[in-house]
Amino acid sequence: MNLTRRSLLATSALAAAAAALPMMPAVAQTGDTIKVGILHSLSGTMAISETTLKDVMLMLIEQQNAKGGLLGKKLEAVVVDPASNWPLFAEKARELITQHKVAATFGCWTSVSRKSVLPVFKELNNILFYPVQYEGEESEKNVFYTGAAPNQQAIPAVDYLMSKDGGEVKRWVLAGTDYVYPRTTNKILEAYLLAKGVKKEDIMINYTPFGHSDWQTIVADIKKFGSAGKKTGVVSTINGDANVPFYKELGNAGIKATDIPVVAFSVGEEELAGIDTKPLLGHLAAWNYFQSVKNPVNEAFIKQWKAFKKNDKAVTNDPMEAHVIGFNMWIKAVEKAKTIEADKVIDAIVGIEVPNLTGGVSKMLANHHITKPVLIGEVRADGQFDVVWQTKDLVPGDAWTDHLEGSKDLEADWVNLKCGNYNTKLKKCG
Amino acid sequence: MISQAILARLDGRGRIFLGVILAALVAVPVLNMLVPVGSPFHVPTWLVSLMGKYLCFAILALALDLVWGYCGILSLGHGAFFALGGYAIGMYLMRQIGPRGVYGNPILPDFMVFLNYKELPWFWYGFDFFPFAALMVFLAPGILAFVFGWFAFRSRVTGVYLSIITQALTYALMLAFFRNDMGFGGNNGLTDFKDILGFSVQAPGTRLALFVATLLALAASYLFARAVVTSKAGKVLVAVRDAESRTRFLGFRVERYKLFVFVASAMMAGLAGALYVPQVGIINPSEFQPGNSIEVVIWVAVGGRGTLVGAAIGAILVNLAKTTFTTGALAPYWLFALGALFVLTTLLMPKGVIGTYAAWREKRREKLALAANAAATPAE
Amino acid sequence: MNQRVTDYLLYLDGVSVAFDGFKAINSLALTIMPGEMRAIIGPNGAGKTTMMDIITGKTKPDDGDVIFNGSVDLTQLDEADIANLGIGRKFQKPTVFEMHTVEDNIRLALKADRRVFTTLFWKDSAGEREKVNRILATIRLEHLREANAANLSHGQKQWLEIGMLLAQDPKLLLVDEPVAGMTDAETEATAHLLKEIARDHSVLVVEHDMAFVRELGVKVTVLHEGAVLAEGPLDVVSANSRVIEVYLGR
Amino acid sequence: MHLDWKTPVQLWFRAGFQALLFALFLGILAGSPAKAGPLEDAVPLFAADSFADTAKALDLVAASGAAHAGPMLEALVDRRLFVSADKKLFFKDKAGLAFDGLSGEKLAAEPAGGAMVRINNRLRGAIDTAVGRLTLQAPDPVKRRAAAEAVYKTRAPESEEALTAALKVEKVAAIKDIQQMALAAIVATAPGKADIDRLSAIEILRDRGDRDALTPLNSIPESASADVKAAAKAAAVDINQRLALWSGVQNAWYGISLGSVLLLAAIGLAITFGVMGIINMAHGEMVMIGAYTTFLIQEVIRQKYPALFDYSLAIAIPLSFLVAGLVGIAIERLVIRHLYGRPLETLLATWGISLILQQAVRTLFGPTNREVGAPAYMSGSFKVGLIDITYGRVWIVGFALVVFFAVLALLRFTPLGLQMRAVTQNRRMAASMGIRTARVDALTFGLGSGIAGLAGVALSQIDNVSPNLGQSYIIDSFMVVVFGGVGNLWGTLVAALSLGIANKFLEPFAGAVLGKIALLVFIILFIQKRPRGLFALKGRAIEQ
Repeated sequence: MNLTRRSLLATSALAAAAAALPMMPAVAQTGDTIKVGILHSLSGTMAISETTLKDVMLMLIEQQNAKGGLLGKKLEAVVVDPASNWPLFAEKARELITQHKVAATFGCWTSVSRKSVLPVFKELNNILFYPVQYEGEESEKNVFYTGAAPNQQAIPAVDYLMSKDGGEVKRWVLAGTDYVYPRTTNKILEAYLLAKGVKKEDIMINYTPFGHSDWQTIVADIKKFGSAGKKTGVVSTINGDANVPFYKELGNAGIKATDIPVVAFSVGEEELAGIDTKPLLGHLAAWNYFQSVKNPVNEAFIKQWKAFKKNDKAVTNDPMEAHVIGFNMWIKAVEKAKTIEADKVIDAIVGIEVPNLTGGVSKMLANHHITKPVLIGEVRADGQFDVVWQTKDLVPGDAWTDHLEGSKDLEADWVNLKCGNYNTKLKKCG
Repeated sequence: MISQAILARLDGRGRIFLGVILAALVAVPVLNMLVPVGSPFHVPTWLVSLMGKYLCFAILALALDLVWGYCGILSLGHGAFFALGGYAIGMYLMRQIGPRGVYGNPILPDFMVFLNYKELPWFWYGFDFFPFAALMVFLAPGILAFVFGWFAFRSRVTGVYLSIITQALTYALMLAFFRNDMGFGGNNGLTDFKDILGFSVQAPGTRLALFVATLLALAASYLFARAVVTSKAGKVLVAVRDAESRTRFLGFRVERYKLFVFVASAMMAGLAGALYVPQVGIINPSEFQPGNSIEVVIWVAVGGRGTLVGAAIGAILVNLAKTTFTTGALAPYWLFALGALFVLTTLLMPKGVIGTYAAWREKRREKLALAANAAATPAE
Repeated sequence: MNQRVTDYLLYLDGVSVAFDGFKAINSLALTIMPGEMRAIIGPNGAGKTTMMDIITGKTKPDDGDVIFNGSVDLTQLDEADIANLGIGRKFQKPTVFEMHTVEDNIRLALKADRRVFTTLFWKDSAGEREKVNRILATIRLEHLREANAANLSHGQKQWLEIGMLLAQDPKLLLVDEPVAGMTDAETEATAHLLKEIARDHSVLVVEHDMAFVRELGVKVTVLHEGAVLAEGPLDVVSANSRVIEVYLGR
Repeated sequence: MHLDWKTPVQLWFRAGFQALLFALFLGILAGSPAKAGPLEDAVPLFAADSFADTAKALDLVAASGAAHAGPMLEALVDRRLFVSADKKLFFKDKAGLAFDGLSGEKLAAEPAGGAMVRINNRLRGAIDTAVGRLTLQAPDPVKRRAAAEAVYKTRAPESEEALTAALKVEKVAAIKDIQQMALAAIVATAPGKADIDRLSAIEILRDRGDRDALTPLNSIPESASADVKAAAKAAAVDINQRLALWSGVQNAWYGISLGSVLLLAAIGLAITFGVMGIINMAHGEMVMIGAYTTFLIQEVIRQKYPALFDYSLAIAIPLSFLVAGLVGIAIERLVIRHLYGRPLETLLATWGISLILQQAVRTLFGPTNREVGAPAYMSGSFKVGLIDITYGRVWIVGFALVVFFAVLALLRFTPLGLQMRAVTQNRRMAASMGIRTARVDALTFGLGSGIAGLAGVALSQIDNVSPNLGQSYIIDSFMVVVFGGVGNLWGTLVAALSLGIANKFLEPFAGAVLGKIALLVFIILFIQKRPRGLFALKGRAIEQ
């Protein structure tokens, strides 16, 4: 009995020592660098998408340091792995801010991970740059949304399919993974299509679980829906892992882009790298950036990226561009504010303009979204996209869509209104 | 008197365990609130919350050890009960947001507004009332465990078959909760909580209070589990674990014992989930992932199955390791370390940390006694 | 509850059970009077253990009546019900609770309220302690009271299991090969013990050891291929030519 | 609402096409130099890099009557048509040799600064039709078939004459069939046709029609008479009824093919878990290893021996089996060997191993998906009655059954199988009879892992080849094995197929998610009824 008591003492001492471990970096903190948090999953289901974003951040930080750093100090990346585990995202965000004292964090991919860290960034008043297209319906003081809002991706894509060039689609399949982004996007699209005179029976909405791998039935359903005599198109908000089996099934079933075009919002160069794209020729994706965009800025970026990855086949994609824009905006804002203090940077960053990789200049708006061009690309046999259409001007990101009942009266403005959800009807915040 | 009765049920290990909890109960609030921030002895609030999270896992591990370590029911679905408890409190926290949601709807949570719900689904009724939510923390997992256990134990589903259907249970729940049409917020789950019992969940004071509540819950769970395993019923449970059919031939209704301990354990898991959610700020269907439940089994195994204290320590150790390994340059490789930890534990320490240490001490004592004997012999 | 239909303590008639087409028990008829001790012998595969499984509710017969105490249909009950009616069983391979002490083994078996919440709030009592002591004395394991059952020798486990049967205080004891693996002295002592028990209990013993059966000196039933081949005193039975052919003669 | 297909492209075709066709028939254009005119006009349009201009240019080319119009259009589809820096049009053939766009003659050197002419879906469709029309009478039956199908799909009225001509000379019945359908589709939908022609066309579509015939039937022009519209409607109803009947068959087939995927994933587990009793959580990672081996082999073949690409899967099968099997043997020797008799601890150790293997693959191959291509014989589909069956799925179903029966035969008829069964049934007895149990254990685990590797080869054809591959199959595999009854291979077969079929019959009503939940609940309830699965061993031996 005595023995076990001692053993327990020893164990608890060990536990206490280990508990003290995470505190060490806080003590070791030094003042000669500016720390930047990188909060992307490096393991688990999301590693497939997020790992490259970590790498691109490391590259950007390295380049900035080569240019002399920021405010005379070197930047230092703090990489953590939230392991595709949402509560761990919150824990790691807190760790980045409180222990590592990062000036800003670049991270998250899924909506739920962003939702999970949101309270942390608000509470500790820090800055998050979120680089992925998302469902909108959010604008927070501490978050900058450098990915597309629905009006910067979904609606232009549908417009394109309705146009002559896009094949004058009259019948729509909205297929998505069952989570918030597809749900919201499809809701917006449905409202939009109905407003455009599309009949209810010409819209088919279908949801599948995460990682859905057996698409035989659904592909057959799409084929069936498409044989009603009207040009049919598919708008796909199918997420990550499920895309490869979906496209493989499409290819096997012989559905060509000239018959039923599929426009996807979550399929980029990275995802295509896992598929034989020959049967998918001509299927579409809507993004704000494609690797195949021809201009000197992009070409230089791709070159740097390939050199950084030491891989000639390394591909670039839209969320990477979003990080590039976000990072450059942050650098400019810090230089403008001459401090890394969150409040001052948040004030300084609105209105900052930096060149994006598609040849334009993106601007940070008062609603913490940015202006971006919308590009429609067709899948090529080599896994890249041909840009077949793009908006003439940059499209400002809209936090609150006009096509949904609950949000059409809301407006976000962090400069004048100091509010992320100002109700223009009730004339009050929240 | 009561304290004496409690102490009588404890072994040395248990007394130390409770002693550590008691010490933390005093020390952490003092070090957090009274010691100035600059001092090396200051315990920052983030650490309080982090420890609170570990303690929730410790309660969960304790719950699993009760059914697995003492009754031989290897549940690969305990995460489901944990998540249900979490959802129960999460629903309360959502209702507390009231009109402060982004859409300003006083009744409907934000996700319902943008999914076009017109009114609150019936199963959300009552969750604005804390005692009801608190009751559901126990009832929701309890009822699920009761229904599931009632069928499974009566039909004498045992061993791996039982393990696999508990896994099917949590997997089915995960798929169900991922559905947005279920009315639990789908993949995004419940988040962006504001108040609990009128206090801001973000406030350091609330965080400390939650930590203290979790410590007390851990102590209570431990005492409860200890009371069960030291009672005659506890002996029946061990009998069931070691020779189920023999126990039956002695006239014990094995299925009822199993059902009792399974439901009790599910409720403990629910309690752990309920304390976890306000501290981490989110509950989402991924808590139902079968992998999460398997991890709980691993915590128990690492700490030492059938020791209660070991389960709690295992949970804390593994999660501490996770926190430590997932930061820094080695972050991409931390799964190697975690995987190796599990493999090595099973190979080298089949009885877990506690069991192995106890065995080692035992051996050393024998050796010392032998040496003492040997030293004594020449004197003859 | 039910109308009493027979005077027998245990009444089996026309009982059959088949596993995947193999008839383990075939139209078996057997009766035990209250207070009777009966020995069952038969070659391997004769259906002895299956018969016990049927009586104790572990196996449901395909056909036939199993009536206990004149009125209770055992085929409708499960193991725990049957045990609580007063039928105790000792297994062929001694099964005791290895992780419990000898004393705890006896205590678990002790006749008492078996419901979950009574055991949860159970308290030790002088009466109970006394009973445990008596049984430990009977099975000669007093000195090993605190030992884990796992550390007992084979023979000691057999005895512990018999002790557990005693603690259950059943009306009918089913004892499967109680002396397998015992020394001669132990066997003799066991026979003695069983006879002692038989004074106020009915006992059904399955045994291979002829010397032991002879020692018991009771009526013998010979099973073969799931049915009764012969019944009577050992001497008579062992003179039966069919019995010699299938069993003793080998 | 119907579609108006009269785009400028097609109007142009109508005018220029007959001339082209005529010229082709006579063969007088072969080798003759192109006249100045349409092609020269097309060059600046191609150079403008706008889809509208490219469309016009495309019309000019198609109407030019140039002998190289066909190859040039194909080059346009394949992104091999360029405008050089000095505004010269040229295209390359598949081998990369450059040809002049105006004359069609081979160029000595590729002109400098070639900018590719881009196309989009709409142009691709137009080119398909144009090329289809040009190749309706191509000597290669595969091309003819594709041409007929392209014409059928677009139903361009301009194709009618070419179709009629082709029908006269077509010898292959199957192709003739498609051509007739295509003609019927055009007659039924083109404006200005007589009712009587339309009605007989509708009849053809109805009699032989499948899903594809619904589209023309649903696209009868507004101008058609009420009779025609009614006939089309009735025909569509007819076809829909037939399709409904066939949909049961289709669901069954989908179910079988899903079931065969489940079966492949589960057979290995039926050995490591079912026969050996190891709760093998690393099973999915063995599948993943098989898939990555396939990927590696394809990479090598792509780079070194491109001619062998169609055999890459055949080469991958034995190698994946070996690699996964060897990894399995290593795991057994290093870890599992120490855990026999402690089944629950194998769960913990193999879970740890699965984490390590996942991360190892992530480190070695990167976290993203890897591409495993399908050989030609696995692409495409064929028709059985009214349903489409894809070759890929047929191969997988066949492969699953072959693997299943091979394993069954191996366990039943080989000495190794005998030893495996002996060891798992009574280890001590087997050892005392001179069986080297350690070796048998390692081989059995290796066999189970190797079969998982085989599953990886098949799954690489339909799913992601990523570090997460294994995780997505492990739970389903356990369900299959447990549902079928642990230790019974036939049970695994029946369980996999019945779960697959049940899933596919549920999906149309309940949706993919609810269908899956319903199946899980069913398994939970089923285990209550039969606590040891579908094919449980009975008798008293199993309990003690």
